[in-house]
Amino acid sequence: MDGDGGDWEAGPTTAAPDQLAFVVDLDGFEGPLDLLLTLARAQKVDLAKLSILALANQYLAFIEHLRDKRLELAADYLVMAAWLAYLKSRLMLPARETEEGEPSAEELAGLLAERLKRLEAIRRLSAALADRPRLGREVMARGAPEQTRIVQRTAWEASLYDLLEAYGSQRQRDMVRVHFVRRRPVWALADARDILERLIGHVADWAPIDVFLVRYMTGPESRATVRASALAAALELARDGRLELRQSEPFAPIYMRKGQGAPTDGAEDDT
Amino acid sequence: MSDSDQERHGQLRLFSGDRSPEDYEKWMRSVRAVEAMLFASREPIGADELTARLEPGVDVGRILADLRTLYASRGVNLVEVAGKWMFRTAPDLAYLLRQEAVEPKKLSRAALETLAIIAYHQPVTRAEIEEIRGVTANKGTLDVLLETGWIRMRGRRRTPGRPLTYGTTEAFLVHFGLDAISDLPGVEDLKGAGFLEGAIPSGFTIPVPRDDDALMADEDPLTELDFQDYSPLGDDGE
Amino acid sequence: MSDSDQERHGQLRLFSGDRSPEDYEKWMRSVRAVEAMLFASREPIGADELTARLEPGVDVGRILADLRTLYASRGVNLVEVAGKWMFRTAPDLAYLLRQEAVEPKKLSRAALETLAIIAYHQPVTRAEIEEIRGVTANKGTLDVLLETGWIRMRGRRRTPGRPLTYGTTEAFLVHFGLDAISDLPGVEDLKGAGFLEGAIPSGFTIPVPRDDDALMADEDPLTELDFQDYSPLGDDGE
Repeated sequence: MDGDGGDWEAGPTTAAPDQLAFVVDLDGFEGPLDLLLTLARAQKVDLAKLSILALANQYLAFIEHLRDKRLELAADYLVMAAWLAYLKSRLMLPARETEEGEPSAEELAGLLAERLKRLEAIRRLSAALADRPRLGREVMARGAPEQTRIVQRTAWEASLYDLLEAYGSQRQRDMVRVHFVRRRPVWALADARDILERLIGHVADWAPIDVFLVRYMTGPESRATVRASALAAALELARDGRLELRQSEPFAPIYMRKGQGAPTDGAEDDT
Repeated sequence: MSDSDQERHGQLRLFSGDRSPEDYEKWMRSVRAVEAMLFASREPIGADELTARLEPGVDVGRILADLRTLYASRGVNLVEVAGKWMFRTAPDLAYLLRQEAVEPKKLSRAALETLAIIAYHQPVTRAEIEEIRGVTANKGTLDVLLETGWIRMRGRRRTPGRPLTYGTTEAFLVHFGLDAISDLPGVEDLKGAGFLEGAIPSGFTIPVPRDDDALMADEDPLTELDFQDYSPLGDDGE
Repeated sequence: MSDSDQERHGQLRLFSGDRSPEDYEKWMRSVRAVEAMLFASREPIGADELTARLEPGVDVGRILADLRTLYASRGVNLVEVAGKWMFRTAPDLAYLLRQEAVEPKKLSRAALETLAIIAYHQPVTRAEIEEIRGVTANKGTLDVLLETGWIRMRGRRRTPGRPLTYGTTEAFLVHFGLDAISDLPGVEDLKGAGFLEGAIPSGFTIPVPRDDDALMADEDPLTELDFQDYSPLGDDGE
């Protein structure tokens, strides 16, 4: 084909705008092959016994008729006409020696007959195909399909790592909390005074301060605060004369005893 | 089996009877027509609508009744809904048309901690879990854990209030890839893996977990009642 | 009438036989299950898909054959399309079901012919289609056919210009009720007449139409580019 099929594709027919029918000019023929097939059918013979010569004559006459009516003809038809005229002249001439590789007129005619047979066959098949019971036209599928219901199920996810991490940090918190509860509160100065006053009431003679405090120094972490608060409280009590303190040298144990009377100026304590 | 056979024979009878050949043919045509119309329709169809499309003089009620009988034992049943008729798959085959969509969900922090405590300290009561965690157990946490299938109610502690005891299940071992509950790491392992840090106070222990079914000396077995309407946070008397 | 009766008795025999009661029960369960699954679905279902939801060890092929026989005379038939199975209404009842039909756009004769050429000669190029029809292909015809989902671009012919090759799809088989492309009407006749084998005029050397995904020796696969912006009549180099 020469590809100049513009006339054939000029859009849908007005009769059925939705249909994708070719515009059929030439009284409804779909191209020269279709026209030839229709003419061949008019011969009412088996396509195998088709007279290509007669067919060519009919085609050429038909085209002439259209040209007389001054109809614009698609190039395809004219090309086919030219080719058939050539074929006709070859067929009418007595058989001559053909050049090497050039098909004889009979072979060309046979080729054309084959093409017509093929077109006819595919026409028949497309009709047979279209006649099949088609889904949604002649046969119906289930109108109200029952969809597969999706049931949501939760798959819980946790890894052993998550689990151990949760347990570890949980118990770790646990440790910290216990630690917090047992921690000695800082000895408030007032508490230290009260306690010292209460304690030294029992002791008249010099005694190391640590002896008094040992009950309260339960852990290493409380030693510093108890010592610091107790010393500060002791100094206050000594200033008031209610307590006497003694230290023989720096870093030596501090001794204390109950105050012996009026407040002094604190001279006894050299720290 | 014999039931189905009898039913099938019963269906056969529907097709024969003492009707004339002409009636029989007409009946068959109508049965096929109703079958096809019901199958293809997007909505249930009423008897009047069917009648309108059938040959005149067909008793559509009879046809529908016959078809209902015919399909009663099949995978598809003819059912009447709101006065109209439709084919529906047999209710007992619903499972075939169900597809499970699995939605992965992560356990909450609280659930993980609770699970871990149950794993290590089982059999354990809710009160004990709360004591270790230092917070009141959220209502849903034990529910979620029971839903996972990883924990179970073991029994009841023989103490005032008879609280429920919880333990882990085989599914727990499977999910966490443990051969036995005793494979859960101990203090040293936890420390080595960095799950416990810093100085560990003396007296800090992690129990060797056990999940065997045998009840502990202070556990009573669960009663049927516990399973009928369990409410892990409600009825355990805590 | 006696024919129908005999047929029905024949079906009955399907249910009995010399199977053990257990086998019979299992078979009945499977028949119902297959019936329900196929009946519920608008789309064809493959035997493998059915097998996956049945008890293990069930011969689904046997069940499908039994069901096909059972439903052959009914208003709804079990048919095999595109290698899968579906229930559809019996073809002779089309007149009843007009109102269920979504009036499909009618294909023009040209489009039908083109479709037939693609079906019978696949894989086929546009030039080959034009050669058979004797006219240039309408711009829209292949587009329309691609839109129906009945044809697809298969690959590119390994000839100058590398033209696109077309073939039919599974939807084509389903729509036309064909089990396989070799079931196309007239394929045997065509083969007999030598149309599918003859070396007329050129390029037609396909012994039988085939729609499998495997490319022919002279076909190249499509590239991503072909799908991104296909233009069946534009870029195929013809």
